[in-house]
Amino acid sequence: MAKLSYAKALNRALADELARDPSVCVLGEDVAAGIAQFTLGLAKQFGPDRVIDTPISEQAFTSLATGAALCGMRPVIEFQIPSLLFLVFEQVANQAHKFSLMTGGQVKVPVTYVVPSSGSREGWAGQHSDHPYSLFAHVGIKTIVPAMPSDAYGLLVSAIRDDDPTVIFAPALAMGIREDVTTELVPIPIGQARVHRAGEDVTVVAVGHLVSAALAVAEELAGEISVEVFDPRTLYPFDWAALAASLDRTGRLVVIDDSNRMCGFGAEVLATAAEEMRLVAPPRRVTRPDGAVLPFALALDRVVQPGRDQLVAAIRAVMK
Amino acid sequence: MAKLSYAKALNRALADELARDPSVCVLGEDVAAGIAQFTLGLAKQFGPDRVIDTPISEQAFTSLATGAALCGMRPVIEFQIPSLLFLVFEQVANQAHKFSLMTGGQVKVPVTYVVPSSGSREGWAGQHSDHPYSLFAHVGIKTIVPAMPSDAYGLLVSAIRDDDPTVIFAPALAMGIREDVTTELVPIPIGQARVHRAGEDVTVVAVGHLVSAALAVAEELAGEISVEVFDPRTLYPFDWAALAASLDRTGRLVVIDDSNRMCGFGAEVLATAAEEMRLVAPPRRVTRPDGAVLPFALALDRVVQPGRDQLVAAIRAVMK
Amino acid sequence: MAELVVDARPTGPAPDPAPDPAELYRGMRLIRSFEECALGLVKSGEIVGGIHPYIGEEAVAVGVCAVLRPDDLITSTHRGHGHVLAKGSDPRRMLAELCGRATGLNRGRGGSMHAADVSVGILGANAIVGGAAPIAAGAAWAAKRAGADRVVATFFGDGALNQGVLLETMNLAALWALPLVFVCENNGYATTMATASAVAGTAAGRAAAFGLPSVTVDGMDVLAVHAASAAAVAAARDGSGPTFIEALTYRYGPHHTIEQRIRLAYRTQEEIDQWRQRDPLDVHGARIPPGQREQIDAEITELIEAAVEFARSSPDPDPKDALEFLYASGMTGRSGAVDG
Amino acid sequence: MAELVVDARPTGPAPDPAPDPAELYRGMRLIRSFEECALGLVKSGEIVGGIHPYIGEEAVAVGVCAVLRPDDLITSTHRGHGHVLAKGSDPRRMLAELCGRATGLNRGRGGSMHAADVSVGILGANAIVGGAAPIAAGAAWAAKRAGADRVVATFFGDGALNQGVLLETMNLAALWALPLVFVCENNGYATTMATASAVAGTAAGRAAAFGLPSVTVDGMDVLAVHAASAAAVAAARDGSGPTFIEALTYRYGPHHTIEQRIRLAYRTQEEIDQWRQRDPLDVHGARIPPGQREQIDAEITELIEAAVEFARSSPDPDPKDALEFLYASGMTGRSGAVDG
Ligand SMILES: Cc1ncc(C[n+]2csc(CCOP(=O)(O)OP(=O)(O)O)c2C)c(N)n1
Ligand SMILES: Cc1ncc(C[n+]2csc(CCOP(=O)(O)OP(=O)(O)O)c2C)c(N)n1
Ligand SMILES: [Mg+2]
Ligand SMILES: [Mg+2]
Repeated sequence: MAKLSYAKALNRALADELARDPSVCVLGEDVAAGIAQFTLGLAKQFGPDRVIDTPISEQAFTSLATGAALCGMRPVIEFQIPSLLFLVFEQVANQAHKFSLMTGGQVKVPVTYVVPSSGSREGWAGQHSDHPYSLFAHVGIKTIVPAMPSDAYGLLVSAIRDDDPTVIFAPALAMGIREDVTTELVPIPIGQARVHRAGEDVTVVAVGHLVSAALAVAEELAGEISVEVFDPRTLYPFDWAALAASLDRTGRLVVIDDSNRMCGFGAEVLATAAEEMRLVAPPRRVTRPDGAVLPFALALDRVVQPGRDQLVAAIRAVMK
Repeated sequence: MAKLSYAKALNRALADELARDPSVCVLGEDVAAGIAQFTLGLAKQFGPDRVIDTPISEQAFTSLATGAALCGMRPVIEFQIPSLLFLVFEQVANQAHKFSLMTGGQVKVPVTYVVPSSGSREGWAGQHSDHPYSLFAHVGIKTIVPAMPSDAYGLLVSAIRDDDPTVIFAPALAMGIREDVTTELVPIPIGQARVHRAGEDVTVVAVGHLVSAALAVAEELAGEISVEVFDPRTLYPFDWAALAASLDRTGRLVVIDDSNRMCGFGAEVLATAAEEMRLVAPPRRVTRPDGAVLPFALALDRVVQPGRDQLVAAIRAVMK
Repeated sequence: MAELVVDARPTGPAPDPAPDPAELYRGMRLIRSFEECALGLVKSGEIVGGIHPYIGEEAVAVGVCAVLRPDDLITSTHRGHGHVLAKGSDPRRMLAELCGRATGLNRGRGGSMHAADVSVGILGANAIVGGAAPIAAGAAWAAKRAGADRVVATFFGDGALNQGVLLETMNLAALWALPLVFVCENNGYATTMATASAVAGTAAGRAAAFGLPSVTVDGMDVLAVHAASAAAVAAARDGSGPTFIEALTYRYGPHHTIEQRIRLAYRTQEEIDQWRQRDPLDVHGARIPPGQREQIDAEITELIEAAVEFARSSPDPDPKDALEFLYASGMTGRSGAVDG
Repeated sequence: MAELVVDARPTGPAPDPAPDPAELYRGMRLIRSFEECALGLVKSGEIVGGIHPYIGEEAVAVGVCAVLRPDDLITSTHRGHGHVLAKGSDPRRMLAELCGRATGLNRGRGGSMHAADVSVGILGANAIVGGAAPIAAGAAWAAKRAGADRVVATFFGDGALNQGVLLETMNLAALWALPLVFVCENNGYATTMATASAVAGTAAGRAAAFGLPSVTVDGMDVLAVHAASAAAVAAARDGSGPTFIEALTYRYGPHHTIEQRIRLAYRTQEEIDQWRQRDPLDVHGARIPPGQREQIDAEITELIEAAVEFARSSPDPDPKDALEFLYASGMTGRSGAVDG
């Protein structure tokens, strides 16, 4: 029974796909050196034609990947910093995403964007600590935030094989998570949620690294409140059927989500649940504040992120 | 009693602020010629130093405005197309927005971004028909979508005088709206909603050009259902107190919003209402579909946008 | 779905290196007549949203595309009708696209600014200035990796010379010696802004900055464009990497048809008349026998009439399919309305 | 809030055009010692998140800033400590910022990559490569419009030469003759990528493309940098517009302190040793009397000790004020937690 780390799982998924499919390649800054861990060792194994270092020209190489994808390749792009996705927002949301419909189905754009270390990295401050997954879900890019190593592996494999642009956020606070891998690693279908812990009283939808926090809180409250921990794994498309089934049992909903509150992922889950699902009490969100910018000082950085105490308070609030 | 058009109201607000404050200027493509109507005639009136034509370098001139704002100017930037905001997303969300906090309050960035013709313009197709206001609300940019000429005037004036970055979307389908202007035009505070029509049964929150649609539907249903038409005017910051007051009366909520459904503005309104406000029936949204890309053919373009029939259906649904 | 997987074997014969004067004239005449027809359909409301007419710039698209193989690729711009026709799309399906018909190149989903036809190597017009260049570079990169001797040509205007992503792309293309030809259609203006007031330095200087060989040609003379393109394409095909072509040209019409509704004074009638003296159709038309020219004109007139007939008689796409093709994987998102 | 409204009156005396060797040495020694101290505080965990050390490049920041007036402005980079100190920030408050203290330049809100000090003309380090250049251009534009003779210098690395927004900015600056000095710190690498494998053409070629005068100087010799900067700043001040300076330099340390934890082989020890032969502190240190050099070294050592003392004894900001300053207007958004 091997322990697999989250970072290693991503690395292995990429290695397996590079080995399986010659049309797969990975592009980005310093990917040959593998400083973000994601591509560590792959340049040696697959050579500089498959693991390609790029100049600091994110906009150009993001659309370059789109053009290559139009011609049958399946590029994976590593972004060193979450805010680099802001820089390429036009190339992703306005170009890659729209090509299939605009051409009347003549082409496909199978590109995978990976951010290995999204969200806060202690001490990286304002411009390096964003968690912008809600933006991509809004424009319609398939958006994946794995919480566990086995899901990181399986969802990256599925993303690379998917015929549409897909973005994967690997939270910095999840990269170190280790998981006992008993069965062999397999692809995980995009759009399928995972219930990590069943419960009767309240459904907690947790995103990425916050799944671990939710599990800890569920354990802590076990005597008192029976918490179901629901991990969407894919934010868009979201597994609405699975959430409806969970709420049929619990009737109570809390979402914990590391994106900004306003128009964030948590808002969507609450909105859809309120429209269509069984709720016996007002649902709650735990998120970053509106318009959050993470301050540098560690204690400040931490209070701006959703935390366990806030989750406990939210769970108690819905149980009132 | 003069009839004022929406386009003219924006133009007049800009002219008045240019006249009032020498630190105000407007930058953009073809602003001297005024082809977007917003700046029509202003180059002649204020000269090329105040109304500045730029090369097609959106990223550079957007951050140039930030730098000028740091030094006491109050630039207004015109973007000819909504998707140009994707192109400058880094410069707005990661630079202009973050400067005040990151510097510990040493500076302010009073820049106003204006899109005179957002959303669908018949026949402009996929890359020119976006309505991305939810993205800006999510990252925390003050986000304004006026519905009526007097609000377009008053909110643009307030935006220009505001000390933070502010974005104003002027829906293409609102630019032609005309309003009887009885009283003199005045600044409208950012973050204050406007109830266009009071009602008892259901609160309809409508954004931008959809306010007119909501008013028409309210009139059409008047005999049967008493509809309150609620225009937030500012999406972020949102006037939550006013919405709570409205729902205290009606207890029923429908949002009609021209942005994509997933993580859109409508989601936020429903989520917050579900968390904190009085709801006697499940709320409903009428939006663009998930991940929408507007097809070119007119009939297709139209069905992808939220419409009156859908609003009527949603109102009937919450009354069930 | 028409797969565009790069194939190491050329799928078409290389065009005769020597230009065929009559065919070049026919290509330009087709574009001119097509655009005149389209202007009429904009007026009549049959084309919704207007167009960016290519009239005056025909020699550029025709001169470049004449040296491309069927399996070579191009990317186009907001002013793209000329490129699409010159690369070999069926004018009937192109016009049907402008009219939003189901028989259009993009099944009515793209319209004027997004016309694409993968079957003849057109990766699409792009509505974002400079937006297509890196996509073209990616196609060239894929071809090079596949060992194909396919070449990609990317068209853009002088306005794109100030767009960061184009400059980033020039660096990548030079760095990786991509089989790419940059074609800058310098028509003197970006909408209302004169090139001189927007571009510090020159187009050629931009190319030199990245070590790109460049050539500036008379964009009103199809033979000049043809010669420069033949050399650039040959270089790209034999692995020598990208070339930058600046074609000096002029648009006779408005930036966009809406401009007809507003008075703009950014250029003089004299200037327009001067350029009309060198109308590419006359410059080159004079080189072929009058009889043949008249015959081609007549054939094109017929062809355009047939295209109009085809477009008008074509069905509209079904609104219930509005979001078909949104995801190549076949995934469908939720509707925006209350279901049921 | 320290208002930064541009003032037509210079707020400070122009620095003596002739360089003061001792002061230049002092400036470099301050940066070197500050960085060595900071490296220790990263190890000890007192500086969270690590830093991008400036060690080896001191001559660039000092040579440029020595010719700037107090009211002149700069923008800096992720590797910005040298720029901030050279422009005149209090080392105590700078170190307090790195330690996240309330007494820091940014009140602990910015840290290493965002250090800003408007009071001495520092518009801020920027964590996005190329991101600061257009902001600097905007400041220069504002100064020019106000009739101020203020000059702005913007620092960036060789990696930024491939970032579109920098190239767009060079065009705007040239076009509008902005009082701006572009300072490219070419240290041979962008993280692990050698400049040669990332930059097609040259830095000077980039400048030429936009008609910008450029000069390439020995970035290890503070006098060479000083001379080039004096000329560039004089030109900017007298309205002749922007200049591009490429300073050839080298970083002796890791790209970032995390690099110390991973083995990277992108450069050889020999290469590092070669550049160490030309350590800017020795190159210039040799020009001043040994006694004076030792005295300066001793003064700096004391100053740094005082800075550490200051930082350590400074209070932390209060977490309840985490979102203070989010909006200059004083607006506050909703918290992310369940209220009450
Ligand atoms: C990035 C971007 N900015 C602005 C626009 C709006 N726009 C459309 S065409 C155009 C002018 C383009 O000029 P040029 O590149 O010279 O091409 P031309 O129209 O002259 O053929 C502008 C500003 C756009 N489509 N994309
Ligand atoms: C736009 C952007 N892309 C990538 C990064 C990540 N990154 C930070 S520093 C750096 C290398 C910068 O190299 P250079 O500009 O030469 O400056 P140096 O570190 O050598 O001083 C990179 C890629 C970033 N901060 N911004
Ligand atoms: Mg042009
Ligand atoms: Mg460098």
